[in-house]
Amino acid sequence: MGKGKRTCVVKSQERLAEDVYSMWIQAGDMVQEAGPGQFISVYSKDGSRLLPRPISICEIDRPAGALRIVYRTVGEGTREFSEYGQGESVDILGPLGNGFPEVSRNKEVFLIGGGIGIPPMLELAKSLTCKKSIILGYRDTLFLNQEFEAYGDVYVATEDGSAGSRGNVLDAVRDHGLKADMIMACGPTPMLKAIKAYAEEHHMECYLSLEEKMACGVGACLACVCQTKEVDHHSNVHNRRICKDGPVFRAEEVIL
Amino acid sequence: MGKGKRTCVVKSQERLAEDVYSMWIQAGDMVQEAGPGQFISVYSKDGSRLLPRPISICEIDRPAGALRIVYRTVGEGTREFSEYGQGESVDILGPLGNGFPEVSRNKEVFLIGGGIGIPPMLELAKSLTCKKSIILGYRDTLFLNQEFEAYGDVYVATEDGSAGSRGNVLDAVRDHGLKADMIMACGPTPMLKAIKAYAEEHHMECYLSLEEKMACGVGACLACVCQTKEVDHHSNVHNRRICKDGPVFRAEEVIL
Amino acid sequence: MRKTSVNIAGVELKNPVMTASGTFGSGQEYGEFVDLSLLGGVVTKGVSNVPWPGNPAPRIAETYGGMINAIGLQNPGIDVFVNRDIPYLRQYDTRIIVNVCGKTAEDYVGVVERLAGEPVDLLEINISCPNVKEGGIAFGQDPKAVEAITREVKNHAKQPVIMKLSPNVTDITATAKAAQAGGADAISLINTLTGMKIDIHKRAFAVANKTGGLSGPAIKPVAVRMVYQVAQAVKLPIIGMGGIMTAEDAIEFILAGASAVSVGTANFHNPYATAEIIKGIEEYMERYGVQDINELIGAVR
Amino acid sequence: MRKTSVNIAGVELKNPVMTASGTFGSGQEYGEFVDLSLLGGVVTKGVSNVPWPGNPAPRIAETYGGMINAIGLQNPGIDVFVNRDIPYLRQYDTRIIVNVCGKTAEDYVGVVERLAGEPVDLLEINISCPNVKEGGIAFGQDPKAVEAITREVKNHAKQPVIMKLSPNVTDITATAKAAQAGGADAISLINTLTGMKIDIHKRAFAVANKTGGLSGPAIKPVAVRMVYQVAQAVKLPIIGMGGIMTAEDAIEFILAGASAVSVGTANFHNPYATAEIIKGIEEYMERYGVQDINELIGAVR
Repeated sequence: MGKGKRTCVVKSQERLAEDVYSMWIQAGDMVQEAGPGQFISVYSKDGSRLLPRPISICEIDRPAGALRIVYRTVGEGTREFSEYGQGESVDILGPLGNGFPEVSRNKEVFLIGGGIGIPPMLELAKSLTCKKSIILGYRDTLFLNQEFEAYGDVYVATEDGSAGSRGNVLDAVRDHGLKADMIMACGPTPMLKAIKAYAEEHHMECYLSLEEKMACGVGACLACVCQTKEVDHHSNVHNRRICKDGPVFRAEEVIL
Repeated sequence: MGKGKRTCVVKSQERLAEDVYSMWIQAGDMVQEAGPGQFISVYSKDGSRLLPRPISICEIDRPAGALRIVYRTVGEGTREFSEYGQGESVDILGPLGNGFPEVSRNKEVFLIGGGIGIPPMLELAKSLTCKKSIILGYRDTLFLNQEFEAYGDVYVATEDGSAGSRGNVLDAVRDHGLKADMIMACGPTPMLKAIKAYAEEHHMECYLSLEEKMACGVGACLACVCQTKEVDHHSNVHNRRICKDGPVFRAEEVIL
Repeated sequence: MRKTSVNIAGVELKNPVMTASGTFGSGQEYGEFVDLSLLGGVVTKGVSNVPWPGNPAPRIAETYGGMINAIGLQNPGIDVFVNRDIPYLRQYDTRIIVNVCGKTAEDYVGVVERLAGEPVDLLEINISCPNVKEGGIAFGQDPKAVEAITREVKNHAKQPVIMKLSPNVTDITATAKAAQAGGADAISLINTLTGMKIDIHKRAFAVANKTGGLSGPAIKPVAVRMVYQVAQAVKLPIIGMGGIMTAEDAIEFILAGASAVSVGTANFHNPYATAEIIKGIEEYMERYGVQDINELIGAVR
Repeated sequence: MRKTSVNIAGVELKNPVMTASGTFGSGQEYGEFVDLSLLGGVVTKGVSNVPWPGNPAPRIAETYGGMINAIGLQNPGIDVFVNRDIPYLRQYDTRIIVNVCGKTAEDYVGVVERLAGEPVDLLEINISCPNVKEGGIAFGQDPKAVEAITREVKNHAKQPVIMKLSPNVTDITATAKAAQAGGADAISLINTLTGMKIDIHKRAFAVANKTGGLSGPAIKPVAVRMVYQVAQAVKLPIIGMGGIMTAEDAIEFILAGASAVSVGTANFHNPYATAEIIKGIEEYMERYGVQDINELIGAVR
């Protein structure tokens, strides 16, 4: 039972922005199975918080058996995680879900991340060998953007215009006249909605990583569904489980 | 507000027996007010456990601003405390309650402790200058008994007879033909009941430290009451608050 | 200056934070930790016409994220209360809300009449205590009984009357409407949920009364739901309670429809809870630019 | 060899530990973590006569020591269930308990009749889901409706029938007695308590359905109390549930009167919870020299 819940150890923790933290976890053999776009469930040590927090995998270091998560402190659970120092134990389950597909070398791809949807794009950027334009959208404070530069051309958009294009990621695409065959994106739903429309308009293949509140993280509880265009094979209704069938879906199969 | 809830630091922790632990806490100025028979409320760090654990004060080191608790791990809360190492923070409230009275030098006193009622008798033994016979009752494994030897003659009883008198503390009193003017005791209710009867029979002044499940620890919630012979001044009924009016009571005023 | 004061049945509280009956005595004990003049009001431990001894111990047990209690409304009776506790509370600049309990309608009326000439701001009628055999919850689970006892109390009360409702009902709006029909000036909810804990090692009930009232953050979602439902069903001001530990919790109740809140079990965990909640509410108003707390009451529908 | 098997309406379970409907799918997902053959039984996600899409997301929210859910009984319908999920579960040496939901009596009957020829051990009739507009809890809060639906289902069921009761009632013994009067073979309780959570920063309901069902250890004292009350009121075997996280919790329900238990929310916190609880029950029996688990059922009165 390779992907069981296990107690791991924090290798390092670093604050990247006001409320964004980066944690490397010594996670053992489970990292061998992990791929870009997958996530792990992280469990609180406090008994008042029972549900795991699903956090996307930002980087995988297979030789070292380590993985990195970059997450925002949005509540008490993630705040607890942010206080873990080196050597602290951390309970995780994963890797979970289906990540981004592989892409042939001759394609050109937009990798688009918005806000706390940026981290999973880093491992994806590392793993893809094709030509990549990396577009990152922020409210104001930048994080991780410099780390992307090793893997492709990086374009930034900020809502307040304090860095890069003023506006959203698609404003950056337009500002720079970028072109590609394919889009892979993760971020807030309004951004994904706009990207889905953009991809349709430009007849581009498009993969979106979705997010929803989860309970089990393994496909049993049916909490984290998204609406689908067709009746799903498993659910027999118009929805799919983000944790198990996703979080990455083909844009045309989901209704946002 | 001298006796507020405060975050202190664990100076040291030691296991004394299978499920009995000794913790020294760096508690600051509050120890100056503390006396034998008083207790502190110790709070869990886990949100699923909201009520403080009342734990009697075993020793007070006023020059160092430290106090010692010796406690049994009876549930998850005390188990959590037992895992605190040196330097760990610990939230406490106290000193709480009314402890044992002072005794004039010319009296002879029995200090009787049973089980986890033994620890508070140590600070009492240290503080009393009169002649003391110290009688300690255990189920089987001894703890703290050697530490008492500096402060008086120590007599032990064990239920299984593995050390000292076989039976209870009063069996030890009889075995050794001990005599005194006065009794001060802490331990399980059946023991206190027997001591109360013994004191009446021998016309001895007697103080008992009682225990009951507490919520607030400060006298507000009326959870930890004991029955009293007379109508109590505060409650206007036949009971008193162990946390606030006790935990030490004159034996003749309470009904066990 | 942001406005934090709220109005309950014509009585202005300087802020919406009160204490929950039975967790705060008459204020003396927690007065050592919190300046009572900071509070919107102090709701006293339930008081009856004669002294009540309460239930045998153990009276409480901790549960996951909460506790059960079966104190049984121990109290010194109205005479001691009037002579000792009211003068104590009068020293502070806070509203005095007296929680009234009884076994019969006459009991309630007796206490209410005795308080008519006293400097008491509001009366909270406890018809929902799960831990006494007669009166208490028996009055609080049947809408007809709620209406009747409310009317009876209102006929004799000089101060505005808050009816405290039990959550141990199929339809909380039915008892809330009954209280309104009986002439209540306000509603407070929720009292505790009836619960039980068994000690598996002793194979015995954890509280001597077998059952007790479950309180604490564990039950907050039930309380918020009921406050919301009642806010949609009646026009009376609501005092919300049930597991409020933090300012965030208090604001949740206010957004659901409560004009004021009571803090109970939190005091046991943190004797400064009430003062910290008051401060936290002000910080929330600051952060979100809320000029008047009344804008928040029932703002989520 | 200590005896851990229990009997529910003539069906022997190898141990008293089952899964709680809706938390365990039909076993496929948790089968990756736990050998399903270890379990006393698998209670499936509720299944209806036709596919149900469920409620909009967000469908869940964490609460203090628990969670609220408003999945809305999404399920693929009885045909897919019979063709896919039953064959999957048949691979394991465990009892199959199918949870049945519906909007009308005819819906329930349709599912029950479709299951008559299937290798299913027990039927659990869900008349207590708080998250669907019709059916569900509407059937479960009125004793007369409980009796009628029980009788109707019993008239068509081939397998023994467990009626799953709602805790959102004034008197749980009334609905339990009604189920007994209608011919139920067993009772399971409690379903979730109706709860609500408001996000104070977004000023919006945390689940799209506004209200949801509160589960988890937060509600355990309510569940234990109701199991105890029902055990005193009816002669039917009881399947207890509501916040069971550990073997200690399971034993508490058994001592209160449950012949078996269901583990729900705990699976989300610990996918191995069911197996660990089974092991822990055996350890408790060992420690206290209990030869037969049936000695523990209802042992605290």
